[in-house]
Amino acid sequence: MTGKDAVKIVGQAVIEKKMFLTDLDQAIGDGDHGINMARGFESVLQKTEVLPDDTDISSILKTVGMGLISSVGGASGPLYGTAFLRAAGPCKDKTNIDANTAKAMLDAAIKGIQDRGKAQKGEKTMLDALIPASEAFAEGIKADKTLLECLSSAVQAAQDGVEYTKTIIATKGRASYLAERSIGHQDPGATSATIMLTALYNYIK
Amino acid sequence: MTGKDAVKIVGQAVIEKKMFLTDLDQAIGDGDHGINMARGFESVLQKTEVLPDDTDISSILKTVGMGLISSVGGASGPLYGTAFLRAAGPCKDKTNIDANTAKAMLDAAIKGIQDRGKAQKGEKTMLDALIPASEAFAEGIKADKTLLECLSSAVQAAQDGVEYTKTIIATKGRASYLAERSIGHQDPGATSATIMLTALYNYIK
Amino acid sequence: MVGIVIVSHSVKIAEGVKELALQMAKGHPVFTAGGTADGGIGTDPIRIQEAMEAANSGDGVVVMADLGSAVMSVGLAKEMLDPDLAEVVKLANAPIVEGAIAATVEASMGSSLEKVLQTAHDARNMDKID
Amino acid sequence: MVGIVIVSHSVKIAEGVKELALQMAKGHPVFTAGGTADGGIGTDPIRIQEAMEAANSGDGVVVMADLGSAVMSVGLAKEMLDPDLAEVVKLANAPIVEGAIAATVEASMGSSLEKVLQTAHDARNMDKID
Ligand SMILES: Nc1ncnc2c1ncn2[C@@H]1O[C@H](COP(=O)(O)OP(=O)(O)O)[C@@H](O)[C@H]1O
Ligand SMILES: Nc1ncnc2c1ncn2[C@@H]1O[C@H](COP(=O)(O)OP(=O)(O)O)[C@@H](O)[C@H]1O
Ligand SMILES: [Mg+2]
Ligand SMILES: [Mg+2]
Ligand SMILES: [Mg+2]
Ligand SMILES: [Mg+2]
Repeated sequence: MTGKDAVKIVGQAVIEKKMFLTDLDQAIGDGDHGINMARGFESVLQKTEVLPDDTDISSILKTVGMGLISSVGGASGPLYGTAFLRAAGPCKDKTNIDANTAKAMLDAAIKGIQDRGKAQKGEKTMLDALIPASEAFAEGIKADKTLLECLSSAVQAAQDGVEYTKTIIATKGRASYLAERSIGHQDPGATSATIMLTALYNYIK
Repeated sequence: MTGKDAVKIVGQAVIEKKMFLTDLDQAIGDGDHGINMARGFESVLQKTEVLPDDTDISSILKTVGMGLISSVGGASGPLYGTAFLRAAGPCKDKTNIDANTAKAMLDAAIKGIQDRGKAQKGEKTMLDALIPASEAFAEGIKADKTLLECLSSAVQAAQDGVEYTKTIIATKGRASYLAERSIGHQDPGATSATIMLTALYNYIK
Repeated sequence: MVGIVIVSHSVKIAEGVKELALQMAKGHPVFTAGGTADGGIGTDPIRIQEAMEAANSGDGVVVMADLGSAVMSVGLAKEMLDPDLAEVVKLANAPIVEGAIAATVEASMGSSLEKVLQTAHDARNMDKID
Repeated sequence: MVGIVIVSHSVKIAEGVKELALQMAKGHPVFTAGGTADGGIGTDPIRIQEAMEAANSGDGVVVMADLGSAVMSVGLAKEMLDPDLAEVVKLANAPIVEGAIAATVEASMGSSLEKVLQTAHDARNMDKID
């Protein structure tokens, strides 16, 4: 289990869902989210592949962030790019990630997305998967759960968050142009965030 | 003395001043007023040349207006285009233009420019030549002057108007981007309007 | 559906705005009249008029323009239109890029002429804060 | 002189805005970052950062952006800049075409960063009434 492998698994999961994510974005955006994310992770995987196997997690996350930033092209580029760069902060110099560190990384990522995109919970964005995930993770820590158990609840909360995005109006991002017409559709970014969390969980499990 | 000839004289006068007008527009605009007007009148003269010599003045003016509209490209296109089209109104079915008709034509042209560009006197535009010209023309009529005398005072007033544009700030058109920095420069459009009036006067004289 | 006409001094801007607008509303009737008749920088009332006619499919047209002289060319083009059509061809008092994208998406949802015009106008208030 | 950077999802819009802005302010430092790294529709924080660096000649830079995700890419590009430069690189809260032209003319007159930014912002109020 290395950071490099984790990124590979997460990246491949996103690349596999390219069509699905693009179709979601077709309904309430410009139909490129899957294309953007697949292009981004293909570029990322090329960059991480050549890193030494024992590269520390923080450095890998920075590589992922910069890779996404320089290749995605859509809103998800600066958003996820910032998220990965910021997640690299709390795990700096750590070789083992415990539940508290993982939670701090998730929160740093969320904070980065909010600094970048100025969105709150309930605006039909990736935050509607990630913020509930973080909240569930926190519950897990409070109940003394393991990292894997915490991550499991986080994935469940993210999936619920994706379902919730179907019921609300987009007020940030391109989908906001559709106003009420965005209701009934799940948010592409919330979906890709959940795909990543799920892949990470399956990898660690 | 035909309408066709008058247009030719006026057009040639404008074409001759292509560089001068362009230089003026370089100082407070995008440096194309002479190019625009020369292109416009070259196209107009091609169109009027082929008209029968006895074409009535109203039809000729419509040809001039449409010619400018379809070839000038800058603000002066719709402005002068509308002016000529509207001037064709008061002289419809007239073979001889008396002072009152000429005044009505000038006023129709001014009204057209104002409908199009929403400018008033004092905004550093062609209107700062044309409105004083019309006022001087009206004075002439009141004093029972001949058409030629009225036109002579109108030309003088237009020239004074051009001088006046040097002292004011542009609040319409591209020169308005320069605000106070437009002071000290004469307005290209006021200049071209005066060139046309002057040429017409010299032709009739 | 309300048609959209993009009038810019620059052929590139007109084409670029169209490509961005269509990204969000594929296949919507968006027509451009960019640059002068001979391809230079400026506007061409004749091609604007043609674009207005082409964009109308019965529900009216919203026109986006970039600068003051484009606005004048639009006014003149409308004057040259059939008066019945001129009635339902409306210039948006809105920024060309931001307004065109919002208006095109709105129009593609089947909204009324008034609604599309309002949406374009509301794009004035779009905030850009990094 | 304050430099200008034009950030658009569309290469065509970025180039077109530059050509219109330069018409009124020949030779002014106007840099573009249009489209994605591979020439598609989108934005590229890396090229935005490069444009910001190129546009600065000591008096700061005003950045114009088209849509929300361009704004995010600008924010990120600024974060990647040398902090001293980032201090004087300002995103205008203004429409891209109308603001860029007004700002470029203002900058070409030697105005301050604040004045250029204000002029760009004021372009929000530009009326287009035919
Ligand atoms: N301001 C924002 N804050 C957080 N997430 C956002 C914001 N704007 C957009 N998003 C997310 O980005 C996703 C769209 O990404 P993508 O399609 O790649 O970019 P674009 O909209 O530029 O084409 C949306 O589904 C949403 O989750
Ligand atoms: N709103 C307006 N009303 C009247 N005249 C105007 C207006 N705007 C511009 N003009 C005139 O147009 C002239 C500039 O014409 P020109 O350079 O051919 O067009 P552009 O400004 O589009 O390049 C100005 O000098 C001014 O006299
Ligand atoms: Mg998208
Ligand atoms: Mg996109
Ligand atoms: Mg000019
Ligand atoms: Mg011009």
